Amino acid sequence: MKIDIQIVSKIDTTIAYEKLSHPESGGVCVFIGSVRNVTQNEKVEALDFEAYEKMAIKEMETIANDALKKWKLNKVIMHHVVGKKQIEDPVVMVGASSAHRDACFEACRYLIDTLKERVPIWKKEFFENKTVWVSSHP
Amino acid sequence: MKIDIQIVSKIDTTIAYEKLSHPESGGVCVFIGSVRNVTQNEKVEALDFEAYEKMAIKEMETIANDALKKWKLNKVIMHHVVGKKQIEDPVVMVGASSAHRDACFEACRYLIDTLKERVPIWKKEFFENKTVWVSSHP
Amino acid sequence: MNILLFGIAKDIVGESVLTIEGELQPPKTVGELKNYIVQLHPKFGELSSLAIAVNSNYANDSMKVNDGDEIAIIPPVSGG
Amino acid sequence: MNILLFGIAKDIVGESVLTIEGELQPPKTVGELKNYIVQLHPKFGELSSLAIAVNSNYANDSMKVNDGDEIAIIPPVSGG
Repeated sequence: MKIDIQIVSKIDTTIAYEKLSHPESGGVCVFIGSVRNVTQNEKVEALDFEAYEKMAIKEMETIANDALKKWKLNKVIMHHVVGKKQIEDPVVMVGASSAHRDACFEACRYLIDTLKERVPIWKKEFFENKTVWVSSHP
Repeated sequence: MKIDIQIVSKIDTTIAYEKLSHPESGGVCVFIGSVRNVTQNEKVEALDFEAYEKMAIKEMETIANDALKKWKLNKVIMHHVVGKKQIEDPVVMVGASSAHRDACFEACRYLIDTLKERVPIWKKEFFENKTVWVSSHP
Repeated sequence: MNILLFGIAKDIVGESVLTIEGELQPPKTVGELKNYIVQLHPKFGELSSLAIAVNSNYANDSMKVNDGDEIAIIPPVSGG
Repeated sequence: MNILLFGIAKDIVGESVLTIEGELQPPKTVGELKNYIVQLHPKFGELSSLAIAVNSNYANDSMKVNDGDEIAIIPPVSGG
């Protein structure tokens, strides 16, 4: 299978290369998004991710297939977490492998940018005294 | 330490995230180069890498420090192999982590592009009936 | 008609499913459904965007909604 | 003066170190050293590029070379 899409409770970053390696690939590019301890100058304590799983999987499949049409790729992965995550926890891992590095870099960037635009997953930020659903309000 | 530079006999791709993760980083970008089974339509059987190790480390340190000046990065890694490598073996792993993803993507691309231009490491390709030092001749 | 709710939509309604029943004129398109939802819960009108998924695909306002469809409110996404 | 050899440079010379000794006029700069090397082994003139490192830094042609320096021939690199 060229495409590996998963919604998981914990991302295993150690398997990225194993999932993306391919005898015809000279380059693998991986992006991992993680929980950082601050947003807009406020201290973040944790994040909680909720997904409309059926649709999220379908949207990620569409994005991965679009990437396969745009670039010559041998493998694509898109993994996203659900549930509560602490600082430094990985929350999303996307990647692509290709013969030459231009394609895997460009595709990897496309995967994460488009995931953030379209995939029905919602992130709640926990601050000291409040919680916020990210991007909900203008 | 912000920078992790290594010349190794075997690249451990499973440690990329552990090396790059940082509480102030929301994004990690990693590039892994690997041995592919063909180059310019000829079947490759293996690669052998030789390094001028002392200078290679110094050049990689310069490249990593230049990246730290160009982008706001929390961590940088550059690992390169020496020795004989088979198809699908990882041969180079570079990566960066940053608060936002633009910086880590751009820095990661810079690290691998500049490594390939400047770092004194040489790759011999093994074909069925010959060996070639890559890029030696016009 | 049951409508799945996620993220802030669940907080606004206070439930994980919004049920529409017994209406004289139930919404027949995605556009009508959006109007209905905003009238029922004006806070939906304050969001950065409001999308509807029909059978787990993004749907435009002119799309018909039928009783057997799986319908979901998609507030602004923020994955990654 | 000992010059470290790597990659194809080692194959051209047939050794991993090139020793220059007993010359009436030993090369005093990187530029002179390059000329000396190409005259000794014309195959160096056929490479895509030829660089010299002095004390493990790339050196330009005008740089002086001294007896205690660590000098290396850097044929076209191909890491990654």
